[in-house]
Amino acid sequence: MPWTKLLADNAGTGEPCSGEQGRRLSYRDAIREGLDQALELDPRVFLMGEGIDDPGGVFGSTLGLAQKYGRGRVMDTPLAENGMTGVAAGAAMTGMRPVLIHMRVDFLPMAMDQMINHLAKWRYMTGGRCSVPLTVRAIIGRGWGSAAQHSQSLQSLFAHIPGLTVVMPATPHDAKGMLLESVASGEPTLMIEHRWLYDRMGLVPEEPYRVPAGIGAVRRTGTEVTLVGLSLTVHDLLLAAEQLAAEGISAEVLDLRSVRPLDEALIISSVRKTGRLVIMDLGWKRCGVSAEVAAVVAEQAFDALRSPVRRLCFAECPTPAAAPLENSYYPGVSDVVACVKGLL
Amino acid sequence: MPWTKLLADNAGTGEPCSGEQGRRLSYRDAIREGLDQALELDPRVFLMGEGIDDPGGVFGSTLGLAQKYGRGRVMDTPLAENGMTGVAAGAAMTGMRPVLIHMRVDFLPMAMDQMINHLAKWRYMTGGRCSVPLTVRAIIGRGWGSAAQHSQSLQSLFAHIPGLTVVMPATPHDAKGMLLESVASGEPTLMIEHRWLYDRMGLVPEEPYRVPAGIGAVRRTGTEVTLVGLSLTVHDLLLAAEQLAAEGISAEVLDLRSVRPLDEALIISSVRKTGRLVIMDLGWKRCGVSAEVAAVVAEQAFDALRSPVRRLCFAECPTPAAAPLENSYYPGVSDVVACVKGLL
Amino acid sequence: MTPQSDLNLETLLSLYRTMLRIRRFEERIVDLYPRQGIRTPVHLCIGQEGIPAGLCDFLRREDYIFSTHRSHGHCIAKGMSMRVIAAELHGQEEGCSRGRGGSMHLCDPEWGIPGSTAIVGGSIPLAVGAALSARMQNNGRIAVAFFGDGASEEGSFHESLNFAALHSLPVVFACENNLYATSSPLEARQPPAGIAAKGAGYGIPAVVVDGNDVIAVYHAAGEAVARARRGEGPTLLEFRTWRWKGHVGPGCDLAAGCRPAGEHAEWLARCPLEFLGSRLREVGCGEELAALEGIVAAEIDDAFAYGQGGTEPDPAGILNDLDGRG
Amino acid sequence: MTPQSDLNLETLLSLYRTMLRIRRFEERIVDLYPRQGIRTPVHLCIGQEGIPAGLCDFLRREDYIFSTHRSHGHCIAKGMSMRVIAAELHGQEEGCSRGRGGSMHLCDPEWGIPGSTAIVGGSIPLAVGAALSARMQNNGRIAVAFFGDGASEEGSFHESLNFAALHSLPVVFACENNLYATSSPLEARQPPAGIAAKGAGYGIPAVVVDGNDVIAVYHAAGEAVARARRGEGPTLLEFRTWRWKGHVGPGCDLAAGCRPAGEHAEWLARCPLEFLGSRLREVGCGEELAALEGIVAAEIDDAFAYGQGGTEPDPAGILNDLDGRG
Ligand SMILES: Cc1ncc(C[n+]2csc(CCOP(=O)(O)OP(=O)(O)O)c2C)c(N)n1
Ligand SMILES: Cc1ncc(C[n+]2csc(CCOP(=O)(O)OP(=O)(O)O)c2C)c(N)n1
Ligand SMILES: [Mg+2]
Ligand SMILES: [Mg+2]
Repeated sequence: MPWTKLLADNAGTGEPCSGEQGRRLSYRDAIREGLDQALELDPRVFLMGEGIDDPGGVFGSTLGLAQKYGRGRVMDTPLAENGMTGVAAGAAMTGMRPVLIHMRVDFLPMAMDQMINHLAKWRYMTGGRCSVPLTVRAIIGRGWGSAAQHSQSLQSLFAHIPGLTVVMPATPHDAKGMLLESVASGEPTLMIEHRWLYDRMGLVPEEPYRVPAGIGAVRRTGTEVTLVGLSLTVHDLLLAAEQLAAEGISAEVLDLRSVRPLDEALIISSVRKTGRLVIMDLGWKRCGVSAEVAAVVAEQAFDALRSPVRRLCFAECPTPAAAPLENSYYPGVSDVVACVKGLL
Repeated sequence: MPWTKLLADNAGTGEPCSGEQGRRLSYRDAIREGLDQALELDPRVFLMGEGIDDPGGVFGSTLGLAQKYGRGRVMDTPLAENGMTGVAAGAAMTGMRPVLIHMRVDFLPMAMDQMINHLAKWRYMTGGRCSVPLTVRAIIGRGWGSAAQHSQSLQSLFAHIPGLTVVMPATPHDAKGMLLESVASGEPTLMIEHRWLYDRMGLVPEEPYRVPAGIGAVRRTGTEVTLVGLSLTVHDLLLAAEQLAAEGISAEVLDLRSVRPLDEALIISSVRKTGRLVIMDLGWKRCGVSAEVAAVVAEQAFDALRSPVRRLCFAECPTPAAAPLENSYYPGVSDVVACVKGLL
Repeated sequence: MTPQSDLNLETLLSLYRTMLRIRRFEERIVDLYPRQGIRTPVHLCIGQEGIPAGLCDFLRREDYIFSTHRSHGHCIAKGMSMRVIAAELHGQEEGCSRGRGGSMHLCDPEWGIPGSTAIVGGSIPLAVGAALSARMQNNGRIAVAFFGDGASEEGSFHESLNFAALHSLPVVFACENNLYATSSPLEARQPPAGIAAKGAGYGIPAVVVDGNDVIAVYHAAGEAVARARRGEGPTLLEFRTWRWKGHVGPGCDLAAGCRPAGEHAEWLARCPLEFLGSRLREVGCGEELAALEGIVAAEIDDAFAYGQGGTEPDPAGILNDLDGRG
Repeated sequence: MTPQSDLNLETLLSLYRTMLRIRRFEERIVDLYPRQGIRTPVHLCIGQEGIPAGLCDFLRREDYIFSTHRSHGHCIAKGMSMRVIAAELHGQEEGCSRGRGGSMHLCDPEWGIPGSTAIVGGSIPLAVGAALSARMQNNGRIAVAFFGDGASEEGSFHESLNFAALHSLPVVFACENNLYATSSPLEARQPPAGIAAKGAGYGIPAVVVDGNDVIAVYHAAGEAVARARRGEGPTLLEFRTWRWKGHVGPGCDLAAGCRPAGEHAEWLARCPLEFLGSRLREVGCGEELAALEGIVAAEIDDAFAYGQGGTEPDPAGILNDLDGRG
């Protein structure tokens, strides 16, 4: 198998926002390079998705691949999210390694039956005899009045489901490494990317590498408060940590990287050190990732807490369209700073 | 409107497992009576669902209604969960009050697009101009090797979504009152019932009444630990509390009743009193209702905690079929007792 | 008047006027968009105006339509105020959904528009449900589902046709087949059988109609609506058409290589307004048309002045309208 | 031999034997069920054996089938060991999914059975995916989706037909139309057009076949499989049949009033085994049939002895097999 020779990149842990080697690449190009290398390395890999071969190329992340590998391996699909997920799963069960691409996370509810009832359960239901090496990519949109049905961020729904792996890279380095890991691991994996990260640059090794699921990263070390984020919010937290540092407050920033499996140990060890926890999720609060992180701490480090846990999440309503509403819908850097100061 | 004269039953709070007045009725019959009265009271109400007019009558909960109201108002449907949810929603938007019935929660992922992207958001997206007074009933199955796709309990997925109301009655009294509240409130509501509660008896008032969403109930008062449950687990917790009492440990048992909205105040006031929290959910742990309850406490009462929060949930895997695996999949009364003793 | 039509002049002028209102409304969006006062994605239907114009002419105010991401034309044709649409595009409290919905969720329940959905395929079962509701309330209303060729690939299309046929519901399935879903051509997504061909599988009468010929649309729609009103059940109409602008936004996607230039030219030559306009001019209605331009321009000016002059929503009210409780 | 068939005796006896194995296997379940050793819901296909028998005869071991909640017949016909099925029904480690799946998720990847799903409609796109996979790997395999009439109402059916037709995939859509979904009759769920009528909407050849006539099944299946192997694309087969037992469990649902008694009698008279058996006896194969009874009875004894004698799964391993990470 072409994947065994790729070493898992445990050096990823503890690194700063990008890897320490490689070229500067955008998040978008890191994903594209990952797809390109997966297609190159493994004839079982193919890509499917609505319009993935069009001139937009899924916000640029699939550009040129149809030309390079042909439309037999980089395949446009009908608009039929549940059916296409089933098709991809059927192919995955029978020897292929598809990557199914959705332009927005909002379309995943259409595919929930296949995601939850089939992909996630198949390996277990067959006693381990038939796995589903399917990678699903989906992108979170935001802003410009995209409103209720085009700016959701539904990782928590999937993180609830045993049998799925759910990763949310914050950096170009992780985007490529997690994509390759998803394909290589053979586990059904949902990789959720944020559109606002696509232009972000970072160091990305040229050769293929894997960033294992379930290992978070310390993006900044600190002693007085633990700030937990993922995907886009990691960057807000880093900015907040900088501002706090300027005011003499030392914040540690964790990047969960994957929400299922979840790196409980990393969270616990940080909170045991700092005694304070602020979680900034991309999404709603109730029964979300932020709840899970808080719960893990309440279970394993309640005695270390020196102040209440705080969660910064979307307002508990659908995304409104108008700009002033939209602005107040999303928590920002200043909310983090204010929140931390309120705890100290 | 026929519903305004029905008073909300706030007396429900703090009551024991059944209401204090009325006849003894099974949970099944309480639901059937609620449906019957809704159909009787309001010509806009109709029922839809796969096989709801058949001799089984959705485990007995719709028996006789097709005969009484005709198949025009108690309507069998094709097997098309997403489409039928859309149809019910369209009818609800245009003057009707449908109740859509699913034999198992496991089929809801098929309907997720309409549930999450349409029902939950429509009122907000239209600036409050068009609401969706749709009630969805779904039943949790369990046991007898029903396995991965026929014994899920997916309340946490829906509890995450703003715009939906999600209720899970534990008693015949609540089953009828919450059903009527769902229909009367005009809010899109998911009522999740547990099959194992169907034979359970309790006092149910004969006249129609409403149990408002978002108000939990203290099912047993105690001082040393707060046990939080919902639906079937409330009864396990009550048994556990009894055993604990026999050993001199005083446990308070809360019934959440609704998971969205969530009665945060009730949880907090109990934990402030007892200093200990054990949550027994029906479902998985990660990003589930149990996480949310723990998080609420970590936010609002961390300082009251005298021991770690504990969660008793399904094993983090799909439901296995074989009996010995199934038995260990579900936490039980003895797990609660052991867990509480471990905290004291 | 023309051989193709036995319609009277009044009807033809009314159809033209509807198309013109849609066209000029969207052209105004194109003009204004770069100023960034409209901060919401716009999906324009320029080139497709014949379909809403021809179909909605048969609808009563209380009949229902359910629309999609590409909804301006449907809503204008149904009679909704251009003022509240413009206000919504500008994210104002005066907008149809008070700035909550933006461009993709236009609604006006008082004009039979419970709402629009940007989830492809979502509008179809909702319209079927409205038809069921009308039948149950025996109020004589009918419902129209607008959707695109892409939507006909979604499972909801099949589920909706099945249920509507089963119960002979008063619904018209109006598929605007503009040959693309975003930039994916029809033939990359469907076998050649065609969308109308699906009808027979459910016993639903179905026809392919030239969507750029508003008179053809009018005739086909008239029959479908009449069937629905007579209680004879659903009809599936596949309108062939083409959008002139890109999938989203005010620009054309030609330069980006999204669609072939030849195709573009061919469809521009088949402008639905020009199609009817040239015939109207032939029969001497040139002055009426010119007058209409003026009237419509004034309406559009008024609508956008209203839309731009509205009130910004107050962030403090962000949680309002989530449910009826709060 | 008979006018209806140009098949040789060997084939006919083999078809009969497959049906007999299914029938006797399920009858044994009926016998054993009250003892509660089988602690998982069973959906029996007694009365429908002609379909899996006739269809799977054309499949190679490496071809794929995807089945449903009602999967025993499909799996036995495909060649899967009755021993491991019996063991799975008894929740044993020796079962095909080591007791994890129970009755509704039978699988045997080594026999071309990646698994079965109890979500109605779920099997259809999975089979299309397997066909796509076979095409991409150019390994000559084909895939069969088994599903019921109820499943044909789900959106996944439409989405799957569309994609399979678009890419001319080597897949056979085998709809076992037993006229009911649980206790809902077909006419309460679908307009009269019929399931096979859906094929034309995608350009997919479709036929209605008497599912209780195994020879008719055989001929129709042979053609569909051959088309798929020749790379000519999918075929939709609508098999008309009827299940004798209740939707789930070992009993009959007649007493409960789930289906009319007259219908029951009519279909009992059309037993697929008897249909072929009587013809075989006519041509003098009585002794072969009697011998087959003995052989099959021994196989069933052996299978259930194996199934009952297996190992209980250890609860300590409950989390195993969730993923490959261990
Ligand atoms: C379920 C779903 N899938 C994908 C999308 C993204 N999307 C928005 S519009 C569109 C194309 C729709 O094509 P069609 O139905 O033909 O309508 P048109 O835009 O051509 O009017 C797509 C793919 C979506 N909004 N919803
Ligand atoms: C998506 C979904 N909806 C409902 C059910 C419940 N259910 C199980 S089998 C069945 C009937 C299926 O009918 P059909 O497809 O005709 O197959 P048959 O049982 O007749 O073989 C139903 C409704 C389910 N398992 N999955
Ligand atoms: Mg289109
Ligand atoms: Mg059936």
